[in-house]
Amino acid sequence: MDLGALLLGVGRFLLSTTLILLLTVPTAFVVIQMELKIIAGSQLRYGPNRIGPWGMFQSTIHGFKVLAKEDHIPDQADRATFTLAPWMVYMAAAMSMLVIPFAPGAIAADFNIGIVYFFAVLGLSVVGLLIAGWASYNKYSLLGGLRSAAQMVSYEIPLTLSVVGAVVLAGTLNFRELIEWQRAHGWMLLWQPVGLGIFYIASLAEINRTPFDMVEADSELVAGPFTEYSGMRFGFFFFAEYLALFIMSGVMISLFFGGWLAPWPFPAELGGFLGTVYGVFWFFIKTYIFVAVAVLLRATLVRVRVDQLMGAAWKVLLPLAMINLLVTAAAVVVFNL
Amino acid sequence: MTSDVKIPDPLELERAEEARLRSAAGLAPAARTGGEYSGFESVGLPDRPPETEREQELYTLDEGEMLVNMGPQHPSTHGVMRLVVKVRGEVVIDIDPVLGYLHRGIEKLCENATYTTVMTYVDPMDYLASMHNEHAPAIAFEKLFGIKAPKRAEYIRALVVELNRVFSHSLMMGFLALDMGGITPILYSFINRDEVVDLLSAISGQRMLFNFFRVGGVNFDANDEFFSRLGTWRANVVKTIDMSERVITDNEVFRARTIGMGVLSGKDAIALGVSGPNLRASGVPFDVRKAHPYSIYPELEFEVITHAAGDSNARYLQRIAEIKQSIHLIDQIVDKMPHGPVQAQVPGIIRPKPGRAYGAVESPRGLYSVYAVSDGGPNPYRFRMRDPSFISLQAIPKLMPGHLIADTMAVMASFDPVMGGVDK
Amino acid sequence: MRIPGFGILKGLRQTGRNYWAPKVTLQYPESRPTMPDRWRGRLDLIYDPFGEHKCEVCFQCAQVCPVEAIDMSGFDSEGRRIRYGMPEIYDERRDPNAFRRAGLAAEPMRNAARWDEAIDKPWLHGLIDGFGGRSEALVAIFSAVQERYGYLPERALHQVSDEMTIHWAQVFGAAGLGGFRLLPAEGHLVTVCDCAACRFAGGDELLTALSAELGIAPGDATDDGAWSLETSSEVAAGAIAPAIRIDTMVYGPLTVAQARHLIDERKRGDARASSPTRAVAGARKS
Amino acid sequence: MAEQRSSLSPQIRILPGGEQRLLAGISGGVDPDSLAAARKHRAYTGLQRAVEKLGPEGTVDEIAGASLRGRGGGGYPAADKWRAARATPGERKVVVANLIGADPTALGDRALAEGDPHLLLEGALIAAFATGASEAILAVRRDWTLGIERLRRAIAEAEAAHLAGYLVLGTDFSCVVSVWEGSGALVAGEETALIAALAGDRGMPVIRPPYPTERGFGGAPTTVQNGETLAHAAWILRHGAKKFTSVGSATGRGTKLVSIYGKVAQSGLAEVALGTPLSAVLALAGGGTGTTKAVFVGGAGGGALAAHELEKPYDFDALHSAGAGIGLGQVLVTDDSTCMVDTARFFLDYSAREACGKAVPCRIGTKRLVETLDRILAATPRPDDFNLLRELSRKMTDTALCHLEARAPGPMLSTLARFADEYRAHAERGVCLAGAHHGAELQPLLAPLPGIESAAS
Repeated sequence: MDLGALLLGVGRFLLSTTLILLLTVPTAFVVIQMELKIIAGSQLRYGPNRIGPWGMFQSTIHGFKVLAKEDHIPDQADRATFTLAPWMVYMAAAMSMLVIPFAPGAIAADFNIGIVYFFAVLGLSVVGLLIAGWASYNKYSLLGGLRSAAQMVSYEIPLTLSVVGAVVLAGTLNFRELIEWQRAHGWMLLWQPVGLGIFYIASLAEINRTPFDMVEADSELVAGPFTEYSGMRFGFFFFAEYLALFIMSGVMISLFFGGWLAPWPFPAELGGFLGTVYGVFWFFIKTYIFVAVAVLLRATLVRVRVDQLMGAAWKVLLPLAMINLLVTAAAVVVFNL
Repeated sequence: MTSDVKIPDPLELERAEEARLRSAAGLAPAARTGGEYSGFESVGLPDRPPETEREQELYTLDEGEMLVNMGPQHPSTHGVMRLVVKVRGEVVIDIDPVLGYLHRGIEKLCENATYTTVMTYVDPMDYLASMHNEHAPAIAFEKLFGIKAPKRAEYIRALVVELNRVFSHSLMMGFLALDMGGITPILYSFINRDEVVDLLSAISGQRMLFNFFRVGGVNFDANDEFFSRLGTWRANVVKTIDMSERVITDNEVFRARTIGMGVLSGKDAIALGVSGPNLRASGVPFDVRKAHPYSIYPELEFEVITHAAGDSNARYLQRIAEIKQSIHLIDQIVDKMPHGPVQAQVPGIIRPKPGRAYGAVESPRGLYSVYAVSDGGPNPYRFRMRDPSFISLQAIPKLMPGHLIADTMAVMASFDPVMGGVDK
Repeated sequence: MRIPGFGILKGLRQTGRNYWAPKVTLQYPESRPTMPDRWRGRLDLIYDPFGEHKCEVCFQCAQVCPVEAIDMSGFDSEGRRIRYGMPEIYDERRDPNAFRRAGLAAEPMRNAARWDEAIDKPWLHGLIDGFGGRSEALVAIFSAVQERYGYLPERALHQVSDEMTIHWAQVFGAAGLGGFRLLPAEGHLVTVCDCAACRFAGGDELLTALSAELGIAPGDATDDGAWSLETSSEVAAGAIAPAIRIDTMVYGPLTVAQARHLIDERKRGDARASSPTRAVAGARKS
Repeated sequence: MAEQRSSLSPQIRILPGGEQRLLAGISGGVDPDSLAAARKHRAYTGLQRAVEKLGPEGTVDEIAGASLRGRGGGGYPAADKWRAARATPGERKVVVANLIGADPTALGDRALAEGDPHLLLEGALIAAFATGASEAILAVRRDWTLGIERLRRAIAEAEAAHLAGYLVLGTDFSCVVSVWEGSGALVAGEETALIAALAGDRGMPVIRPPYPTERGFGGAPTTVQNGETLAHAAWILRHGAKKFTSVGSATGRGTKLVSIYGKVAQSGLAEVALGTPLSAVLALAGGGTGTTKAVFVGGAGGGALAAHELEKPYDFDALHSAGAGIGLGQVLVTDDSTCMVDTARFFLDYSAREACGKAVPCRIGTKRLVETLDRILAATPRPDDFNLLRELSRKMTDTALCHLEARAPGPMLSTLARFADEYRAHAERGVCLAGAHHGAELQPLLAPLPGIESAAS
């Protein structure tokens, strides 16, 4: 292969990763701000409304406040892993963003196995949480870490299986091709309603959102694995959580809600840069809708107990996913879609 | 076991184990960076041999067990309480509530105060039921002095007391949800509580520590402002209650977390001395307002509400039902309220004849009673307060074993203890 | 029969609707809650029907606060600004009663240097020891100190407070109520008795004449600091009314002319004070 | 008279005439510095009689038989107070002789302290014996240096002669007598305030009950008696109750030391039998100069009597019913050139200046009353100022913490009742019926004058 193509690829890679990393922090800020405002509204409060117009910079200020705070490490903690954990969690979230299809031509790394990569990388965050819980030398952290391990292990499987149906239908593991398939055949939502339901519940559990947030159950374990963390180390966990919420919503709409596609037929002649902008617009619209729904859920629901959670995972979601996959596969074979 | 058992310190065990492994692997013993402090020393292991069998049982750890110390600084210990929880994994083996972090010696303060100034001291005891805290001493002292409060005073007392019950119960709804991770209902509860508290400050002049009751009457008569505010509150209280109810009562997750949790049978409840809503939620129809009528309750019509199940959900539903009942009572009181004075003639410094008196009221947390002994001096010779949440808290160690850590706080919140009253 | 998920949807509907419902929060600094009339928690002072502060700015709260946490400023009933604080700003407060009750000097301080006058610590220490450090002896100690210094230096009061472990506020209050001077008098101190006996025996004329003679008002001092004039009922003139006291000597009964004569005598530098009995024998009111 | 004056401070002039009981020793020229001279005048025979014959109960009964009432202004029966103090159980009991000279114009106590210290000392010892006290404190105004010195010497001599201190007269009755130099203030005349000042605290009254006889100085039962009362007690024990009750009115037995000043020929101290008509009292001072217009009895806590009331008996209850009070025996005579409003304002201003500041109605009420009178004098009254005066006075009296506060409005109220036309003339027309020119001296004496020019004019 010639040097030009190589250089081009390298440059493209550097550019995209830089853009992604630059994108993560503002995204987290936006999601946090949404959480602040929506929860406040549903609690009959105004929420932050002092900093910036309509208080829209509150979360940013929180971010800088976290930067300014003291960074404390318990003297019994294992320094190496203690410092490693937040970085791992954050990088897991950031790396999984590489394959998010924002728009036609706006995918950082357009693997042909993007979906597999995504679930593989996102699963890394559990390792970070586990390490954090162990390294903190604190019983609350330990319990929280173990909870996260159990929870994620039990939810990876239904989560992945619920997607396999869609993959089988589309016959691809590439996000872009999956979305193209949806443009042709209509949104996956219509083909895989059960898969969508399983995916949504499982994804909430995967990213420790209420009602499945027993990893940092503040009324039981003070803050779970993050109890002993302070300053920017805690900030990394914090950002990673909200980043994961954004990513999950993004992946969900890519898989089931037609990704960057507009609700009406996507104008094919709209290509190039304009198409990219148009797709990005629709992508963010859909994603933030689901972020808002997740936030509203948090404002409404109480926490599920950990044994109920795993019971539901193994006894309900997994069989459902299996059946769903079976039916889908059968349908594909019979009607050779 | 003999009594001079060596309590194994987890830290020591771990260090010994590490040293053994290292020596086995031919490594040099590890240099610990940590100072004297270590996270495990916060579990509350006493640095002395156990004194009672109970201590020995609690602080002896079997394989795979550990002690988790919840509180006194913990997000959801309703004030400052400490729970030493012995867990195996997530399962609670044993619980030992450690009390006294909020002890202010209120009984002793009251014994050094004159009868009229006792009211100011009992206020901050059970700070969610200050009116009830003042009601019981008022009853007891009036028995002691042989005076009677005027009719209107009694009606105003009953009115403010029921208002107090409303906001106390509605706060319980919020805290129960909060301890299960629901962050919204507590704010709805506080909206309701704030309106009631404004009401009470309109009649008493204070928002939290009212100091409203007087021996032989009440401090102020109810004025127009109070009644107008009462009207507006009455107009939308049901709406506010329903709002928080709609969020949690039928919620499947909430039901899954409460139904069958911390089941307290009626017999056990009576044996423990649990009273009030917690007792009635176990199916025992005991209400001081009916069993030992005081104030004007004989003139009001209401029946004792009970729930059979005796679990957290029953206790929660019991509270809601009692809120509605209190609102019903408030309507009756306002209708029947007579005119007249609100304060009997009482000398400034009272020296009752030597004797003893007992006054009991139905506080939001149960049977709250006061026992006062007079030796003829200007201040009570002995002043004893029976606080219901102290007793209902004794049910926690009995109920919890077998449940998960996640449920300890939830069940405790369903008993609605107030540490200020527990520790006095 | 419950449909699973129905309860959750009900809750979602409630929270979602509340997002658009009117909010209950008060934007505090801009909008204040309306407190009931009976509310006792308010900390600002109420005005009486004539629009005057009910607070007399008497500084009792400030002086009985053992840790001296209270500082206040306000307007007394004559509308003069009053401020409690360090001696350097005493002259902002002119209400004599407020001064005395606060245990502070009743005149504006002219030469701040005198405030820092070094006192004989060992002597005072011995004095306090002599009284066994009993708080009953406060007044006796004060009079001894005043006898020596002509007033109660603040440093001396501080030492008394420290050595006898009595609250500064109590020491100051006891000193303030006792008719002691908390500020040094300048030059000759002329005290005109204003007890009832003197007043109705012509004390007013005496005071007017003396203030005209010295060119100062009561409670004031001449610019050269040679003379101070004040009134007090402590002279206790009794049968020799009207009487005045120059430094420590009591003269009476006096006519205006005799009072002028006494002042002139001093002014001429004749420091030999004539004994009060001679003054009494010599002077008869016509 | 000459040697008397030499033995007393020049401020005190003993008027001739009147009764001669307490003043007998003084005007008899007894040397106050020698115990022997005093014993010639039967000093300590009363104590001897009490200790050796009567015993505590008997002593109290003797005082009760003489129906001695407190001379400090309250007129409270001394025997009841002593009984109360005696009935209260306690290891340590204290007797306090109030010689603080609350009103500098009242000369009685000072004269006794300087002229007959042994009489006071004997009275204090008798009270201590009767109440079972082991401690007697003579609280003396600190600028009565002569009296303090003489009291100290008297105590020393008496202790040397086993008349005070330990094992008095060989019996097991012991009483340690000490002199406490206090600072004179009007409020110090109030017993609880005096006790507070004794303890080194700010002299402020405390709320009662508990009364000092139950719980006073240092928590011990304390009997606070005016010096003159104690002197009377000593005199009673010396000469017997019968002789004491021989003079006086039905409600007030015995005599009272009266200091007369103002527009009289010769001001000074006299002793009169209670119940004597006021005109006779004035006669002791040679009568008023000019036509007497009103007589202010009882100083700042008393009230005014118009000229036509001068036949009223000088007595506790008679004066009280007339809206005045006996006070410490101050009698101020005013003639027709005196403005009543101005005088009332003077007394109120005195009360306001001397207010300890503890009780709000007193601290602020007196101030407001003075301001209101100033408005009236300046002929710029507010519409309901007269009602304000009455209302405020009533409130002050109702909410009083001590009797000084309760009686502070007395002069104003009594003059307002008797000389309303003067008030009205001032308020409405701005003229003074007394013709007194109201210039600079209307200003409060402690406040700066408006300016030298006006003062000079």
